[in-house]
Amino acid sequence: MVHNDYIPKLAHILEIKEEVGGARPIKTFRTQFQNKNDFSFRCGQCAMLSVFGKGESMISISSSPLVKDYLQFSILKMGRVTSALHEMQPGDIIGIRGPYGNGFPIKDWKGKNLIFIGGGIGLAPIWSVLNTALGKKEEYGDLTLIYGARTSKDLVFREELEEIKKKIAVHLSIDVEESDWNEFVGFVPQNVTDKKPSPNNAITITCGPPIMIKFVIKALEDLGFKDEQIYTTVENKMKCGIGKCGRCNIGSHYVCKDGPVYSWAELKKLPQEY
Amino acid sequence: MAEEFEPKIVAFLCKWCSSAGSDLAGVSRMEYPPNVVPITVMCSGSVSPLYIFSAFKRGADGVLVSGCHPGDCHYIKGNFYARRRIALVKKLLDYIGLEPQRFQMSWVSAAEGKKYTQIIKDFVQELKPLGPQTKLRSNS
Amino acid sequence: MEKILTKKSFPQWVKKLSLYKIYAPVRDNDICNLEAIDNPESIDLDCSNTVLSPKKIIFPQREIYLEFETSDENKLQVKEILPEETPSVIFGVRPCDAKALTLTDKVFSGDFKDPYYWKRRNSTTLIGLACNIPPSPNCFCLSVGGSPHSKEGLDILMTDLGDKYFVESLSEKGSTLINLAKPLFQQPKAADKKAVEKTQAEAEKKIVRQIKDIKKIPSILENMFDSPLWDKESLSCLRCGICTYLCPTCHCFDINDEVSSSSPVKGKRVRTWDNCQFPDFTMHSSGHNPRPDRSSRLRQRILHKFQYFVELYKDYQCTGCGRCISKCPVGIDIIEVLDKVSDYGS
Amino acid sequence: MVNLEDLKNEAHKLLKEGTVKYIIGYERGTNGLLPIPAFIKNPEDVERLIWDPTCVFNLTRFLVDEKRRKASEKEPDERPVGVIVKGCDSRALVVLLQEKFINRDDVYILGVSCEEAGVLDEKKLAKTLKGKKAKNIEFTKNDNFVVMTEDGKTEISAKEILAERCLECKANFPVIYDILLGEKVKRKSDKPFGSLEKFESLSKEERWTFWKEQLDKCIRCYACRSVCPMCYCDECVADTINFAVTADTTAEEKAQKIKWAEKSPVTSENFVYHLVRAIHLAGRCIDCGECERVCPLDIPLRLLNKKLEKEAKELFDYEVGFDPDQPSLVSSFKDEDPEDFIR
Amino acid sequence: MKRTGVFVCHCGINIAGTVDVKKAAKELSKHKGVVHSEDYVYMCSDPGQNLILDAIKEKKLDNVVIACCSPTLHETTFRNASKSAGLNEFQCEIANIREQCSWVHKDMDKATEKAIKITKSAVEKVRRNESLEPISIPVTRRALVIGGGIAGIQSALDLANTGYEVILVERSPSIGGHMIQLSETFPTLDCSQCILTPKMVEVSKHSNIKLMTSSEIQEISGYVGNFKAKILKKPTYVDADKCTLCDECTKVCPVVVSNEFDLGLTGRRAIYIPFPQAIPATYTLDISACPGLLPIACGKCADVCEPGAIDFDMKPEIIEEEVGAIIVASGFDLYEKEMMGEYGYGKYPDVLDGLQFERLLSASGPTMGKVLRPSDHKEPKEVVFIQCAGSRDPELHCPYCSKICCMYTAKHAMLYKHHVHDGQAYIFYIDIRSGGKGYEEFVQRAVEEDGVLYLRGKVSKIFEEKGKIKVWGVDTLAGKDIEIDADMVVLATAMRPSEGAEELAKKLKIALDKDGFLSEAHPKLRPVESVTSGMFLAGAAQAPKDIPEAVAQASGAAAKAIAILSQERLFHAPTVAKVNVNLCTGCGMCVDVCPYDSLSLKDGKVEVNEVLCEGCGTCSATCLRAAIQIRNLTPLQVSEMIKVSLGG
Repeated sequence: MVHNDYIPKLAHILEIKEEVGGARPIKTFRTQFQNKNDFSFRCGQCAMLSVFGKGESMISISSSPLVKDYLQFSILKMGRVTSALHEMQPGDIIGIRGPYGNGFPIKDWKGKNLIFIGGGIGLAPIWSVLNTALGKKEEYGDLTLIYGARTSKDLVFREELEEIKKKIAVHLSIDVEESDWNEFVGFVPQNVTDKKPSPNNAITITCGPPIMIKFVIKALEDLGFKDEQIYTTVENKMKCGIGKCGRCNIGSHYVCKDGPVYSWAELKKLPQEY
Repeated sequence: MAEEFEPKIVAFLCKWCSSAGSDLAGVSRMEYPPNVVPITVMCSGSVSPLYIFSAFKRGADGVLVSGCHPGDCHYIKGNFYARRRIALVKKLLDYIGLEPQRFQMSWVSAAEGKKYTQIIKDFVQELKPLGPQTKLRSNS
Repeated sequence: MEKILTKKSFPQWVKKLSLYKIYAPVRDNDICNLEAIDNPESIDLDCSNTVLSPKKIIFPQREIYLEFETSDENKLQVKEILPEETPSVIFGVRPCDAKALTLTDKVFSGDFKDPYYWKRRNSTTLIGLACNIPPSPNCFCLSVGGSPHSKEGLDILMTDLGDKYFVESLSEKGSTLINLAKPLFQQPKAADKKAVEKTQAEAEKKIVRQIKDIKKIPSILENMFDSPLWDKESLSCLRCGICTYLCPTCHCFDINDEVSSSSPVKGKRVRTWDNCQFPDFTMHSSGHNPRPDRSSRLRQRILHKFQYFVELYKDYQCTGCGRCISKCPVGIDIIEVLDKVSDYGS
Repeated sequence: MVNLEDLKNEAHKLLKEGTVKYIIGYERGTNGLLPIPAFIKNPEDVERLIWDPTCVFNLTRFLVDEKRRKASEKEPDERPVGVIVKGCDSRALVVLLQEKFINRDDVYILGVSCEEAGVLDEKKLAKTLKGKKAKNIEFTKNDNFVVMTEDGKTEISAKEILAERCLECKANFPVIYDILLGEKVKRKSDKPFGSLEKFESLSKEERWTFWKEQLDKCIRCYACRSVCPMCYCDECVADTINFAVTADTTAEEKAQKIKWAEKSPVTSENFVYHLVRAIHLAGRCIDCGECERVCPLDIPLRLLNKKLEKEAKELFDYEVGFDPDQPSLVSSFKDEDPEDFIR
Repeated sequence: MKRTGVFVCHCGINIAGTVDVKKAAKELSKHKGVVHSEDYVYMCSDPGQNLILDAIKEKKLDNVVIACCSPTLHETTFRNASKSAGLNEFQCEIANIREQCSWVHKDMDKATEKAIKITKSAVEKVRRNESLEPISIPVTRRALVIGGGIAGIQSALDLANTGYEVILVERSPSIGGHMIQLSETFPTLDCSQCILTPKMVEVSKHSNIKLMTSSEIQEISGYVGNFKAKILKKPTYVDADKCTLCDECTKVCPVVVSNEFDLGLTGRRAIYIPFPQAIPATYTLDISACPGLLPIACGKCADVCEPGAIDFDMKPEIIEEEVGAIIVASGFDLYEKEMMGEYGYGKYPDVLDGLQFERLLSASGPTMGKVLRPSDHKEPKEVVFIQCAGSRDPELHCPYCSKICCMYTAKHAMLYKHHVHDGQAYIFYIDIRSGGKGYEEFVQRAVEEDGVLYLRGKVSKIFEEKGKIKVWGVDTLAGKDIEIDADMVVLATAMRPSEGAEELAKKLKIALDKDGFLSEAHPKLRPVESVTSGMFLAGAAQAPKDIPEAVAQASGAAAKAIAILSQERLFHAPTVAKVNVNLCTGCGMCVDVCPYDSLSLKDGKVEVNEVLCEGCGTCSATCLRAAIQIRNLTPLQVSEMIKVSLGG
């Protein structure tokens, strides 16, 4: 039989955690396949989630490949499908197909210092690679996380961040002053400039809103990072996930297939259509 | 023997006259066929052509829009706009070849339980010989 | 295999193919459509090219991927739907349209072979018809590596020789079809072959439109992303989907769920054609649109066909059928645009 | 007869004096007999302008683009845009004014009168020429057209090759303009709804068979909608394409968008799309015929719109596109509106 | 996902007799999002309501559907119950499975199937309802009364006596209206001035009433509870506070013009007092008659005015007032004289209209209460009264009945006889309409006691011959032609809306009926309300009526206004129109169709005044872009309701 990659596998939702409330809510979903889990993926890859009757949406996997019990997705409520996901309850069934995309080249990063820079929901793809690196901490150099959001309430994985703080350097920030906030106040790129990570033997991985990425890269360049040391992820509207539907292409690249992870060196060569 | 065809009808009833009229039919225990599912709207003037097309697409065998008599509209003149709009929709549906019996409009006041009953009876009777509406119905 | 088939015998051949589903050009007043036919007499091979190419059969505008349904016990079931592999024959395929299928073949191959496409593709035999007269005044196949009698992608090529067809089988599939009606076919004479050559040579001369300097275009385009040309050329674009939907090589699609009941949930997941000229094509759900205007969309169409596709597959994603030119409501002319690109390069 | 030189002179003057920021007109294209829209900014480019029976487009459609462009500009050029309109096109302008979509001050109207003639139907011409290709076509003083083919000039009676809508025209000269070229020749069509007659005489089932066959052809390229000056909505209710999403659109709003018609080009969905379009054009369509002209599958869309135009006239005595101050067909009523269809 | 509870009521056997309620509850429990579904014998009973309360709390329901009787009966009951369990009232919907289902069907299977569809439809609706709170509007606790006739006076006094401030606006220099012109009033023959002047004085003295005469409404904006009125106060050139009513000014004024109070039967000066009992009691300079102020052409009045009350520098003023309610009592005028040419009106001086005759009868009138012919000041011995002069004549004049003419003509004839004992009164009539307390008896008295001759028929011709007015007519009862040599003819002229009523209605944005009278919101049930919330109608501005009716309506309007003013805030149903500005193109079609003027265009987009919107949804069906919709009955809700109604 021909393998049909358009047909999702069924999975049920194990657990739903509300990360952020308010007008731009974020929830984290842990899911488990109904049948045998032969879903192996790399950090930074995505999966196409289905809510049957609503459609599909490409979501980055936020759990580490080291975790085998579940797949985790942190999802910002944005449109038709994500709204339906936010309406779901544990036990409800969704469809998952994938994994899609290239993922982070973590094999090449062994022995290097990794600096993760995230904003808002952009922590989700980072979370996978961060946890993978944490799981094999001995294989890498120093790990640093610089993460920020609009307000303290918009930070995701707050409890987990407290845990991680015990292991690695974590620099949080919020955009506007709040009482009881002892860390940095300002935008993420400003925090980067403030913390002055060293480019020596380092790789940075930055994910977040496009405008943040733009200024983080500038901040990193000012700190002496080379284009090859800077990695980021690109988002584009996707439908098929396998480089055929023609929706996500940037030049001859299909983000779903050739992305979403790009080094700044690679991305610079592509037309700015993301 | 095959079971007799039972048409499915969606009726958009304005809250103040036609829905009240159908309530009166109930209070007066006037019997009529159960083929119609009422959807109460505020005013016949609020029935968009989209609702009508959508009902046919969803498999309605007949669609009824019912409002207050001219001059009696709770909202003064909503039914006058409805009258014009529905006239155009009716002409259009007829033009593309949908059986004209399938789309009806009526004035039913809150006092006209009897009239409402009669309209539903007639509507069902007229739809039965036509069989299911398949022209505009979605197959998926 | 080379054969001669008289025009009189043509319907009989078609009749012999009763095991196949037959598609052929059919006249509909002023236009020609490619349609499934029962009666060979309805075939009109003298038609100009069909409005839609055989793409519409191999890669139909609507394809059902799967059906989903929730049972009474609230159990969701998903059923894969694949197209039936109905052996089909398409008559009257113009060489440009056959070539176009070789291009979509590339897209639907790769790491993941699209089962929907390939099931239809593999079960279809393409019978070409050489263009003795250009089917459209805007034909320009010669400029993009094709010709009015190109055999690329075809299983059979038929050439009109007045009262008969010169029939060349180009594949096993093609030979099978000829063999099904062997007695109808005759061996060609030397004169027939000469006539074919002559017809073909004349046909090429009749193609008047051409792209100035096609070879240089991919490399010129590499530096034209920010050119003001796109703004200028797209001024009148209406953002409709004619150029892409009618294009035999355009393959973009959308996937949507169509729901017949929301409780219990029941419906289908379907793929439908989509195209890069619709404003929402690339729009993120946030409202951000990487290609927000007509000029970026026209640029995408041109760059995709003449730069990106070339980078990926070493061929232009255009076979010169001229549909997008002839049918554009505002006369946007891809040849003109490319000629202006050449001017920019020089 | 409209003198092309006069038109060029007027256009030149307007551009030279800076009265208008640019002029939308017709110029020769490269793809066939029909012209293409010309957007002329420089006075010397007025030489490109043409005016002949091939000028079928309704250029007011481009005012919709202009409005969007202007809205996106930080410091827009506030001068009006010059646009060349025929009688029918001018009625489209009237509807756009009536619906406050454009301001009268934002447009400078160069009206051209069709006088006794009109514009051609390319298909009729092709049939008349029996395979010969027309290269050029001109008005003459009498109501014939001079057609240049590879065999030379032939004179053809305009009636033979005029677009159907021109034969049923209600305004053969612009009803609104800043400059008028040509004469205000009053001409009344004896059969303003002639093209409907044949169709209306069919039986109900014949009509259904006809429309099903026609609309089943639709590939939803939306050229009909895209070319229509009245289809200026940012987002069409009839299908699911979202154009009008901004940064403040909430997830709920996006999730709650109704799919009245699915994207699938199947009978039920195509009918919803075309029925909604027809009913939304009732009292708004001015019969420029562009939807039908651009349809790649030759679906006779005019028949739908014309029918509702006829009903509006017969039921409500409503005529479109003559008075920018009249309330719209469906936002008005008369006490005596017919109600014989109501039970 | 939202958690919905469904409660199916048996209503004893009323529902359960025809609908299999157990099956319905079971089927509904399978519907998407329904997490609780049960049936009970009487949901509206206390134990029934408790079931709902408990389920909301225990199952954490977000919304509930009660499948029961018509929402007109128990929607409030169940919404209140839901509220007490912490739900917003809009998270409760009623599925009417009794009146619209169990009571009208017999086949249990089919009725059950239909009940399930109706209930599912309500489930789909409620799941998409927004939680809304009533719109609260602060109230400016003052009222504006437009028109100082008897209706306006009555409304103003009722309001003022209840304790609310009232601005009473009258465009002429004095209040009193037409009633103050009347002699005596039917059927009791009270002297009109005797009963009206005390009220006028009360108005002028009332601390809660701000009286503005010689003033007109220029603009009204705002909405119920919060209207803003711009009132144009025209200069009278006489300082009312200083004027001592000495009348010296009129003695020197050189200009004489026709006196409108006496309908032209007398003259007055350019500076004048409208009538002796005028309120405010002051003189007025009629600037249109005065030889001129710029430059002062005459100035004699000022010269003689000892208290210096005359101030030629007075300027028109625009006064802005904020009020919470408006009563319109703009009154009536008599049908235009020119229109009555066929009766010789305007041609023959002794053909009078009803009001002129009232002045002749009035003790303070031009003849000091003597009935004399205007032409020669002789006592008329034969007087013909013609009813329906202009009324009930759809071809030529007014189609409607002016209602009061039968009675006042009887009164005129009677009073004439009281003045001229040997005179003869003839009345041409079509019918006699004497519905009203004591009215029929009054007409009988005219016939029996005063020998008034009623002739049923129409007058065909009136012309002057030898100092007499020849009246030709037909007595249809006797079937013979009548010819009367009359000394005087009195026409019972039709009533029509007062001049400027149309313009006023436009400013107030209230509708006029086909005859030009102000339209009430409902002819039976809301007869004193206009279609605009917070604006009420009183008196003959709404339709011809007599004094007791006008007074009754005026008090009714005042009571309605008080119902608004007595509250600090008004509450308005929040199910109103909502605009998606991204989709709106500002075409204004919705603005055209809104019956309440609640929509307006601003910067190319439509805006909803939620206070005025009644939520009818006509705008939403009109909008081509679905840019406007009604909260809690959105197209999405309706489309989902359609789906489940058809079993999808």
